Amino acid sequence: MSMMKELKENIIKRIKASFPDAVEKNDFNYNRLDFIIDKNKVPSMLLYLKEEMGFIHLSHASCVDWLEEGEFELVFIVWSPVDKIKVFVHTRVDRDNPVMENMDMIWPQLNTYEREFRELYGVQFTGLVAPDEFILEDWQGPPPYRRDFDTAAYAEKTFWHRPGREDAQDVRETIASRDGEEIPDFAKKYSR
Amino acid sequence: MINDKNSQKIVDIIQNWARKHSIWVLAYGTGCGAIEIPPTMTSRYDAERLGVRGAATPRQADVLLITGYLTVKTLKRVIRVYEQMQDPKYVIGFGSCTINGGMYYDSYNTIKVLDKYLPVDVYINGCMPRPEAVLSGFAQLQKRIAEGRATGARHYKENLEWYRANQKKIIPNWIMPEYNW
Amino acid sequence: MNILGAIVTFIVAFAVGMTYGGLTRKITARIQNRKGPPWYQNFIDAYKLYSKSTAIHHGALHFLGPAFLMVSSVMTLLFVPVLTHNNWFENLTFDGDLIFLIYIMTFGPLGMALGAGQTGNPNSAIGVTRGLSQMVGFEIPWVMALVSLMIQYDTTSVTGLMAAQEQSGSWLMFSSPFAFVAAVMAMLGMFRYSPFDIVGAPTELASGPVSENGGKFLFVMMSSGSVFTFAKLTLYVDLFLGGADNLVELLIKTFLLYMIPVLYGTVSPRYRTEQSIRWFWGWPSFFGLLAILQAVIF
Amino acid sequence: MREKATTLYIGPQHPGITGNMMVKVKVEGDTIVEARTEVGYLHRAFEKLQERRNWLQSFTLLCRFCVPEPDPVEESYARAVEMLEGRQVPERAKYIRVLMLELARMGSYLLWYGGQNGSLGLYTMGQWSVGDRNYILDLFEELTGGRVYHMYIWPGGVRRDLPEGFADKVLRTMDYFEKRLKDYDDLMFENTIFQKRTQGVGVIPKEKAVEWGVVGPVLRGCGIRSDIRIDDPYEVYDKLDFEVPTAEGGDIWARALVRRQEIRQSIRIIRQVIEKMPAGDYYNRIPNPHKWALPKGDAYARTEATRGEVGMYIVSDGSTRPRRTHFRGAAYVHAVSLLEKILVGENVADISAIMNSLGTCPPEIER
Repeated sequence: MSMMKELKENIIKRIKASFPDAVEKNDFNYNRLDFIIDKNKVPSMLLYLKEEMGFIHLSHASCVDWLEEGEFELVFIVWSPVDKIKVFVHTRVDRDNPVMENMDMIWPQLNTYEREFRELYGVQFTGLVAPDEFILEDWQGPPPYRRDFDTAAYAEKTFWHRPGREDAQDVRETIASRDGEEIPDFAKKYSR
Repeated sequence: MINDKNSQKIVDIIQNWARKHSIWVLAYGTGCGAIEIPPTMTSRYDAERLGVRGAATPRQADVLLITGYLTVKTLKRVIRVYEQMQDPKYVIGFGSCTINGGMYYDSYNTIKVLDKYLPVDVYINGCMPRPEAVLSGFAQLQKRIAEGRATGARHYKENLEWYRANQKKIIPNWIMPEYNW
Repeated sequence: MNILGAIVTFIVAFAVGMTYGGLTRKITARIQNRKGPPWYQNFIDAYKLYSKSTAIHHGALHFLGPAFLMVSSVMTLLFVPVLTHNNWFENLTFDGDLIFLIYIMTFGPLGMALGAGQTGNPNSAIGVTRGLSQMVGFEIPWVMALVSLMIQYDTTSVTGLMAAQEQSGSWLMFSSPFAFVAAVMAMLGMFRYSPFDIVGAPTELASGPVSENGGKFLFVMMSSGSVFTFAKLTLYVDLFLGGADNLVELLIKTFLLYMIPVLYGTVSPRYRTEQSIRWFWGWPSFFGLLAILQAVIF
Repeated sequence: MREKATTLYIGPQHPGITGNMMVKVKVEGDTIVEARTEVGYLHRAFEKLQERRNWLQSFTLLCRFCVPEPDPVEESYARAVEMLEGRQVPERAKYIRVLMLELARMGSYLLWYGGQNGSLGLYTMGQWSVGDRNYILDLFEELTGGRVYHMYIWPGGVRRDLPEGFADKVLRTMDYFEKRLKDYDDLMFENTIFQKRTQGVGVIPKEKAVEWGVVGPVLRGCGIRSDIRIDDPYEVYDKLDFEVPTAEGGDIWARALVRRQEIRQSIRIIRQVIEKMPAGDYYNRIPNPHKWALPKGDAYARTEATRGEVGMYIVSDGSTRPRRTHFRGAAYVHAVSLLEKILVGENVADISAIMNSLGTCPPEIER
């Protein structure tokens, strides 16, 4: 554990040396380390992590819609087989004008991720060479994964729905209301 | 000497018997239901003893097995595949999500009620239906064929405008991709 | 007389071929731990296919393809003497019909090629090219074996070879084993069971040349295939197993021969096209060469 | 040159395709000069739907991410939730989870036996292995109530304890499979035609493998020893004794050898788990799911599945519903960018075999 700690410190030192404005977040007791950086620095930082520091495996990349703050958060998770540490690189892009730089020359599979974000979130990647459609086909309307797109309402007005049975009423309210109540004996066996 | 009507009736009976005992299912796993098709076809639940076997292309298939939910993108292909098949042809809706959307009731990309877009002869409910359920569904289809009640294809021909309207309602671009299979 | 015999031959060939197909499915199923379909399943499938409607139009040649197949198999059947000492079922045999058979047996696939080419389905086109190239592969040992027999017993007619077997008293599979081995190896390719089922390989090109043919087309192909199977097996029995005096003997011999490709197919994956051709030009051709040497020397 | 090329559409309706996707290849003769994958036929917007479910209701959706092997997805999600909440898992539950994961691995590998050999025309193998897979599914059914979908691994443990006599059933099944795998070897790996078809086909260069995002058995087939169970150990894998097999070559044959070894390692792990499993509690009860809010933050947990790294990234805004869940499947990389690369120059007859050997699972890609 202590060894992992100094590994993290070392990584933070090296990153701060070349990216002074990277904000680190080192409050996890497992092998995880976070950095928050401006979106224009992300390609160079990922390249630095991959080429210089041995984080050669892109584990995951994700996009989160923070509707209230009017921003998209892009997360890149890289993994170093040597240090056995995951590094999360967070960045924020403006929600109204989400533009990011294409990075699939660093990891070719980023091309797939960027296609997905472009289609489902509307995040534009400058210089991305790929067919327009990835998952959806002839999609009209806003990018569906944005939080302001209501999928239930869309499905309600677009598709046929078979009317449900009368005796199938919604019991979620009842379940939500019962809290800390005594569990009957027959149920104790399975749901303790 | 029997007259034409009776002979036609006899021929129908023989034909229905043959169709009942030789059901070729198109090999098109449209959804996650395709995972229970291999166990159904392989040992323990051996569907071939009922005459059920896979067909490679739509031209040779009798049954279109919709294994699960259909996304809009897949529905387009499925309609094309269904119209490539030769009469008599049957459709089996496989899984709850073909009946009422199942757990995808609020998904923006899957259709909820299959029989608004394709004529379904037999529904198999459950998610995932067990191989026994699949076999019983095939048996049900055999029963309907033997009784001459599996007339989904004719219904589709007769109410083509209605089906087309429903299909075009959710498929904005009706131009098929330039497939040539 | 002969015409009646020919008709009976055709009916028998159809029935036997279909039954063999059903039995094949049953035996394969048993090897695969399954119960399998009943032995008459192929009859049901055939009748169902016949009763299906056909609404495909790809032009005249597409219609002619299955007809070519049927014609070629029927002709092959009619030039093969089914039973010895039986001028009913000797059918149309003449001197040199062995050479004629070599040609007519390649006629069906060529016609099928025309038909499949017209459908415009790329899978069909690729399957046809594969089929023809594989035919080039297995024709060589097959022709070598036949040529060695012709040289050895200097006759070019099947009945002549059968007569030769009778007076020598030993079957050709013993008196000229190399030719028999080469011919059997070629047979593996002729019957298109795995590992040589590259023509209609489902997972590579969906059932190949037949992918555009359903309903009645497929029925014609199925029946012609079963007739062709019977004709080929009977030819093998006549050439190497000393013919058959009655139907039961014929059935036993043909079934045993038929089990060779079937059982080999159940336990082997599929070759690629060039691999299959290389295989045929390897050991089978070598045995064919040995057969010719044996025929020339002795 | 180009105009000699004909375009082939492998899929979406094609017996050779795995699942429901399409590979559009340009072929010259028999050689592929260009390959494009088209996915999206199975897009159900799982992650969008999870934002409308609470943390526990997501489990009905989770197991549909990849049907052949749903348990690693549940494991990843459950562990991500536990990371986020800091919830402890009883020791016994960890062992049961490992048992579950390894059983799922065996089932998925048996299905792979069938797919790989079916793509090469050896249908007998598929009939045997998929038929035998039913014995694993029977164990699942007795333990969880479902053959395919389990929803058994939950945050804070597993849903219920092992029934009486379950361990003996598992051991008996393992004995059966140890006998049975010898037959598989005789039929498949001893088969010269199988070797001819797979050796030197679909080669992934070793130096490029990690950079291209290759994971799991495919990466080990390139000769690189990388396994999340060793590198980033979860549950009790660090307490168990097993090997991570590798093979040189990076072709279909090498991957097949790796998988052949791994299914035996799974049997070994399962035996150890059965014998080492401690008694005790199996479930830390979670609060009322409709009022169960997770602290603000994010977590990423990953699991080694038969196809490779399977991860789940969850973001919580402190409410009872996820702000965002993002699933990372191995096929997401394997079947799109990697497949398009390595298909070029291959024989058109090998498309299906290569896809099977990469562990393609289309629902992982579009979800």
